[in-house]
Amino acid sequence: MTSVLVKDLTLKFGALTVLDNLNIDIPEGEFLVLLGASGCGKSTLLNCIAGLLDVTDGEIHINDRNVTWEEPSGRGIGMVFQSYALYPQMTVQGNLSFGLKNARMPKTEIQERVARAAKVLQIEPLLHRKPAALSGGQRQRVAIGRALVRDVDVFLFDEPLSNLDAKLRADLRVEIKRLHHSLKNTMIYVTHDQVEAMTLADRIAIMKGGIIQQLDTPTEIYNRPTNKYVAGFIGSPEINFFEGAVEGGGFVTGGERFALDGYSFQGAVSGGPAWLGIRPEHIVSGEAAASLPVTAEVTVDLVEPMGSDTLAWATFAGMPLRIRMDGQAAVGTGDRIKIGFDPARASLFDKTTEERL
Amino acid sequence: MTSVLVKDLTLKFGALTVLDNLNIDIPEGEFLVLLGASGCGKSTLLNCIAGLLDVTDGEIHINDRNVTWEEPSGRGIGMVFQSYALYPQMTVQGNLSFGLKNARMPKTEIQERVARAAKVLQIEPLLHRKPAALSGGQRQRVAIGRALVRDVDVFLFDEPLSNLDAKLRADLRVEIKRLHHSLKNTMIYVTHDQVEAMTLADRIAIMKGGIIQQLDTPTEIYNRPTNKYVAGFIGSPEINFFEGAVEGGGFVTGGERFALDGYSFQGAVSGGPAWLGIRPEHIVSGEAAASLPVTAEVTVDLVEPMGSDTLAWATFAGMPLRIRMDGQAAVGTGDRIKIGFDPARASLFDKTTEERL
Amino acid sequence: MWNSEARNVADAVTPRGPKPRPRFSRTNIMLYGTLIVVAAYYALPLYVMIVTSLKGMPEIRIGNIFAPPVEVTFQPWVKAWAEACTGINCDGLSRGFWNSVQILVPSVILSIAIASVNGYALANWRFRGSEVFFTILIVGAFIPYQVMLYPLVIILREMGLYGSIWGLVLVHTIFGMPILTLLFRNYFTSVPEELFKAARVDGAGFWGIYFRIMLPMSLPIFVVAIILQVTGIWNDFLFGVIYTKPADYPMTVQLNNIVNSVQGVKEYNVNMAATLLTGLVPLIIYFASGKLFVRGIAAGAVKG
Amino acid sequence: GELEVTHWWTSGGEAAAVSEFAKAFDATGNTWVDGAIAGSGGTARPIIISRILGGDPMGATQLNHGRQAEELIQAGLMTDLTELAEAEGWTDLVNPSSLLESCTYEGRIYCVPVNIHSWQWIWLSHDAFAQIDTAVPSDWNEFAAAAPKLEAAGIVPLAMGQQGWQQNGAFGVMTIAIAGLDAWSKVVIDKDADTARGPEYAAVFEAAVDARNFAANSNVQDWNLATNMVITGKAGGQIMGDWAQGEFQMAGQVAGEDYTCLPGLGVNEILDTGGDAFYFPVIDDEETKAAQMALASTLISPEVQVAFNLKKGSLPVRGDVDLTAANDCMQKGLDILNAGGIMPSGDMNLTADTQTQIEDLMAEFWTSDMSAADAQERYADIIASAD
Amino acid sequence: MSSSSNVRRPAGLFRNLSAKIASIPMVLTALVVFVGGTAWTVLYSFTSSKLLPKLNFVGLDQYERLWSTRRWLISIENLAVYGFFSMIFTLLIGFTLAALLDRKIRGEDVFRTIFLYPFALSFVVTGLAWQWILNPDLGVQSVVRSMGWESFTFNPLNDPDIVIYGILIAGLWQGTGLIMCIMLAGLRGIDQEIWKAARVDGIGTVKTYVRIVIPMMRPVFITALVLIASGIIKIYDLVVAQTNGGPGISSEVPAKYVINYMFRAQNLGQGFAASTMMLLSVVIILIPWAYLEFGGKKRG
Ligand SMILES: Nc1ncnc2c1ncn2[C@@H]1O[C@H](COP(=O)(O)OP(=O)(O)OP(=O)(O)O)[C@@H](O)[C@H]1O
Ligand SMILES: Nc1ncnc2c1ncn2[C@@H]1O[C@H](COP(=O)(O)OP(=O)(O)OP(=O)(O)O)[C@@H](O)[C@H]1O
Ligand SMILES: [Mg+2]
Ligand SMILES: [Mg+2]
Repeated sequence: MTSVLVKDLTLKFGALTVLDNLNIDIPEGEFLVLLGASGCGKSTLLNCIAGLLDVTDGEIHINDRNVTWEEPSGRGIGMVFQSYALYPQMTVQGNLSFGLKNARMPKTEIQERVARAAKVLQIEPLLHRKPAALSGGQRQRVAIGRALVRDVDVFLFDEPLSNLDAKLRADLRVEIKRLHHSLKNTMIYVTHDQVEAMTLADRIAIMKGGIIQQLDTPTEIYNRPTNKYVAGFIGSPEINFFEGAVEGGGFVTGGERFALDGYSFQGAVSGGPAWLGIRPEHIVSGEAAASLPVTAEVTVDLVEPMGSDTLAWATFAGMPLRIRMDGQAAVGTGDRIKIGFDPARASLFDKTTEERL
Repeated sequence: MTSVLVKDLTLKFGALTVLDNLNIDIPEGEFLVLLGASGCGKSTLLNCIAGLLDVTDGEIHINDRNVTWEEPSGRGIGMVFQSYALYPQMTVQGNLSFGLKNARMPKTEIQERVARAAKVLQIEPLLHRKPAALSGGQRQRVAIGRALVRDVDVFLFDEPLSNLDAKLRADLRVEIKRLHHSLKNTMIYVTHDQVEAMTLADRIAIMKGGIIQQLDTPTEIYNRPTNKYVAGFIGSPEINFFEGAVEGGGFVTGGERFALDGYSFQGAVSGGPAWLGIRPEHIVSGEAAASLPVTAEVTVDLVEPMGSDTLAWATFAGMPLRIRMDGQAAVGTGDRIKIGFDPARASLFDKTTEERL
Repeated sequence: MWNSEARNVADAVTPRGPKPRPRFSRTNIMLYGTLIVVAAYYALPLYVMIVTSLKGMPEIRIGNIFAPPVEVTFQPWVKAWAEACTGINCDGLSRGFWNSVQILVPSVILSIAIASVNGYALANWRFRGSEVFFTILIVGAFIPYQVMLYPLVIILREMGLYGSIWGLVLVHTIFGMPILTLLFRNYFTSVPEELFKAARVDGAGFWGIYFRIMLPMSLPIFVVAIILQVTGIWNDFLFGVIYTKPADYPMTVQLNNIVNSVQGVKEYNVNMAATLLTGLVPLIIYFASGKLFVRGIAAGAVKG
Repeated sequence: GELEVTHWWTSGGEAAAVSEFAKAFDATGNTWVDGAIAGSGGTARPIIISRILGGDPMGATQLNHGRQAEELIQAGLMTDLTELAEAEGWTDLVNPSSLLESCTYEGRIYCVPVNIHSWQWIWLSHDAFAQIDTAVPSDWNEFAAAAPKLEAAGIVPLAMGQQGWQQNGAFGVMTIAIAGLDAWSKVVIDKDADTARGPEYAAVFEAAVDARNFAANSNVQDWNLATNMVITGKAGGQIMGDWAQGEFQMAGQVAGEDYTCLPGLGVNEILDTGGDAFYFPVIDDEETKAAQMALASTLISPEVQVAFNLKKGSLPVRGDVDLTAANDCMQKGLDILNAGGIMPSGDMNLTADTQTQIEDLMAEFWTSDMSAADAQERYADIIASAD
Repeated sequence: MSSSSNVRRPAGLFRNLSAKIASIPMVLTALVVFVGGTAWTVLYSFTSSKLLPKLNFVGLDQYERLWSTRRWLISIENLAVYGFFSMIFTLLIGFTLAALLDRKIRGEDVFRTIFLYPFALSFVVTGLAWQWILNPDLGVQSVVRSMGWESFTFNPLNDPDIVIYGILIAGLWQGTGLIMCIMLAGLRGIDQEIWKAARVDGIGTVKTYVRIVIPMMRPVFITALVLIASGIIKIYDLVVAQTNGGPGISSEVPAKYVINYMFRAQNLGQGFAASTMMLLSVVIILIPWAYLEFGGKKRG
């Protein structure tokens, strides 16, 4: 069953078109992540769904009800904000019950719901504190609780973790994932952190300039990015790109040429200028490299040890090449190493359209 | 040759002791990173070295000269700030040359130096723009340029990249590393980002509460953290800790017991309560696990795919366990998997002192 | 200068610990010297007023205005407060004081209530044209009052409020509106927008959000607004003269009348006592809320 | 009923006088609510007028009669007193009759004159002249001759409050004394600019330059402070209207003993017949109306006229009252009045606008070193454009 | 909670209705008082209204008369002198004091309190206090004379040539504290790292202020300037209390002229013409400011 349906949504701020004829269909219980660089319109889309912005054109349906002109509180959504947006002068209890009081719910039911939410989020001991007396993680939990008590069908999250430090972010990420597992609500989650997107999402929508570039599962997006932008956006360290051309089933770049055996083209194999993208972690170095379809020998320019891994920078076919190695790898600047990769794991993009070949 | 020497440095703000009897000796040409959580005193230490704060006690030597009472401009240092601190009403050229003009350097030499710095940093086309018309990365480069033109021996960086977005940060990180390779100046770099620290540093000083916890190479810090704090601070995903006890050359926890063969104790092997830390990436899963000294079978609670890797959460000996696996690993929630690790790669810490055993 | 001094010291001992700084360096002497002289200039008038108000007339005539009183007398204060005459009304400033209070309280409440709601609407509920009205309002703050004095007489007359205290309250509300609205708008704009969005998702409406969310959060700005308005309205002279009748004259106008309606010789001590009495309310407010006052002025002005 | 009465009589003598009105009015069973406005008429008038225009009129108010109230009357904002006046026969009582004429607009009477004020006086301090061992002068010329001596003794020869209306008043007095009544009426009544440019006026401006020099060290603003200088012997004399007498009286000084007054500067004994009048703004309330009529009647009643004018130092508006209690100066004034040495007041003939312009000119003239010729030229220009 | 499945788009006027209702006072003030009142006054400045406003147009007569009236010219001249010096000294003193206070001195609070307290006092109080201090017979002049310097003359309030400076002294005393506060806030708002960078570059304190900090504080200076300027044009109470325009008319100011003609001389048209001129001068000040504030931002 469709839980949230966005139909031909357009939103303009004056002359600036932020969202352009956008369509998404989110089935019930899905965890959808909106991912994109800053300013691409993620928050705007979320605010449109929540009813906090008036759409310029198009419709929004939630649970098969056209809510385009409905007030935010009448849409059956709950929203969690980046800055937590807790009411500073109210206790945690007050924060949780504010929305329910506004809806004139009976006192006993309010108490019941608050108690339930507090239990789920393990914030019972905090109920009588004010937000100022809470840590970042606790605040975030209260913010989630505020959506929880309202018993809504759809949760909207706008970068809920980006104000937290790395460690806490990792922990709360896991908690949100657990929450989704147990509640099974529809969740729409905005972030610009790809790790969050990859780990949390059932499906990811990658946005750029108000347009969805690719809407698919994390694995699919990681392995088969639909265009060059997506390929470059997803993955850290960044994917390596080589400019060249597809010629008779092989790829030619900077004097080198290698076969593309095993690469599954989208349509018919066509020649022409193209980009080849290969992820740093898909490049194998050392002895194991020899057994792969494409091999080469390169000189290491720079080594960045990161503890668990090591990132080596080399030059291949005149272009910089990142190679991810094991943290214990003993390479140094100036070493010559053997590398290899499997074209099946690479991605090819048309030079002009930048679409996947 | 010693480039920067900090001797018995103490700094108090009123009653608050921020730095407590601190000693560091930095050889010429070293890239030293000061790493620590917010508020641990990193910036304070840097400001003391720069002469921007009056020390409460102790001495600071730069190039074997006692500069404790010297003005910042007379210490032979250049400093790059988090907020760039560019003079907003001057052009890039003006920013670079202002300090030199002030030192009454001849015009031709000023021009020469500015041109050289601009070339090194590739900001020649920007020389006549004002800072407001530059992007974050360009501003950062100008800020570095301002230190560069002064031809100093020691560069001080105070979180120079933390105002930039992730992608740009990664790029500039590499540039700073390249700069160090070509200039070979002494550099002291403050950050709270461990990836920056690991990739840039010759040596890392990990600070907590104004005290240096460990001062060593990145590899050493990663592999042999000197205490539990350092072990937990460095590494992402976070290290797994198990509470237990060392008993007769083995480690006992939550009913499990395994041998510590291959672990090199700091001193004599002693029994007693202890923490065992093992990094998620040092836990091997699947068939390869069988060949390792310690093995077990665990159930996966949650899987976080991250593209290049996958992080699985399991429970071991009653405590949560993070396991880093390959990005292509096909595990799902509820799967039972075999794991194993080599105690030689683990770390043991005393329960009370939290020092490495 | 610094370096050479430092070098000299450095020759003698190894630098260690804080750099020795002479307590009375030339810079410090200049710095504190200037500050103290200027402070004396600023403090002098208050001192002179106080001293004069405690002297008797003969002492004033022969003495030096800076000299402390030989014989302290509170008679001038008593006279200024309760006996000084304007015409045949000899009840001193006390009447003006109560008039001022009667004008002040409703003016402050009304102007702040209206301006805060305006600022809130402008910050969070922008509608078509709201910015235009706001711009007019702000530009209006710079229009000389003189341009609007007469039209306001007509407006008040048409409303039947001319000459009554309520007329003056309205005038204060109108002329206080630009700066207060700006103050509140800036403040409410700085309240995270997400808070407002969260409240809307929680089903609170315009007034619900104002009373339940915004008001409790804006105590500091209210304090600032109250300080600004209390001092501003208390110190008003022009509107008090034009829009009220003598029976309702605020204290400043009364002060000017008492001081200028001389009978025989000028009683400087009474005048100074009267002057001090009039300045007392804003001074007390200012001394009591010193830091807030400063913060408020800075917040209201630097942002504007 | 209660009646709020506004006026600008706030100096010592004035306040004492006005209480006589209040007392008498209260005795009629009504209540006088005092609305004194400090400062000169210049400060008070705008307040009074704007209140009337603003729809919040007071029950009664002092205004100089003359053209000031013309527009208010035209706008129907002033109560018509004709009935009361006819009933009480004011036309026969008021002397000189010009006083009532200036209250009359298109045949109806709108105000009650309460006193006759004349500007044509100089007040001389016996104490000051005693200090320089000179006899108290008997006219302006003697005074001018004694001035240098006074100056040398550290006494300000002529006290002069530095406000336009005082300076203008003094100038007017000198005009009558030096240029004579004919020239004056040509200029002020007929607005004849040529006369204003003529030799008679030139002499006046020359004398004014002298007076300006005499007053150079007079560091006061208010007229009563200037009077006080005369009272205390710090100044030789002051040209000021007869209301100054109230100040001498308050200070317990006796005319002829402590001070001397010379009408018409001792040169040309004519008094103008300006004065104060009370107007009654229209108020739609029967009780108030009754109170207004009661007040109007009280103000002009013989006993009140005597009591008030004795305190105020001015002359009563009715010729049928007994003023044996009056002092030396007042007697002099009465004598001149009875001898018909009267002239109309400038107030009645010039609009407030023109008055203001002349006052501004005088203020500037007295506080700068403007030459007599320049001042005369500019004066004539104002007269030329007056309506 | 509304359950209708197809909610209509609410009509434009009623969207945000509460906000619109709540803004009525502001809208009325802006339109009726500020726009309407100003337009009314400008309109009637072209009439020959005397005591009562009447629409008998006389073209520019009132303005011609205005500009040939000595008193107006003196007022303008006074305003120019007062404005010029007040602007310069207020900025100079305000900034200097702020810079001194910003030097991490002891007792900052005490000094700041002393510099600022006059701002809490009304102009009437200020004027009277200074009238007393400048009183030639009993104030500063006589004190200095009694100390032996017999020929010392400092009597601005009774000397038509310098009376405006006497008012200036009082005005500065009252107003500089506020500007100091604003400047101090501006200084405090400057990124501390800029100071550090300047120190590392070896730039002296004074030079750092002049070359770096002051240019960075441009918006603060503009705010201060606008505040001072709008205060100068409105100056009225201070003059009334301190000299009441005297001696003679030598310390008259435009605001007083307006009120004088509107209410006392009973020539409304003249008063309106004068106030329109005041409005014009404000517009002349405001337009460059608005251009700097808003025009500049768009380009930057
Ligand atoms: N109220 C507004 N008026 C005008 N433009 C706006 C407004 N809000 C947002 N924008 C513009 O719309 C675009 C999209 O903004 P949005 O906040 O949706 O980005 P985002 O993807 O959420 O970015 P971030 O990751 O920084 O939060 C941006 O270019 C922004 O400048
Ligand atoms: N001027 C000061 N006065 C008093 N305490 C200060 C001052 N500056 C810093 N501190 C305190 O000193 C401690 C160390 O501050 P410091 O700025 O060195 O931290 P840091 O490690 O640089 O942190 P961050 O990563 O947040 O920049 C903090 O607890 C801070 O509160
Ligand atoms: Mg966003
Ligand atoms: Mg820091």
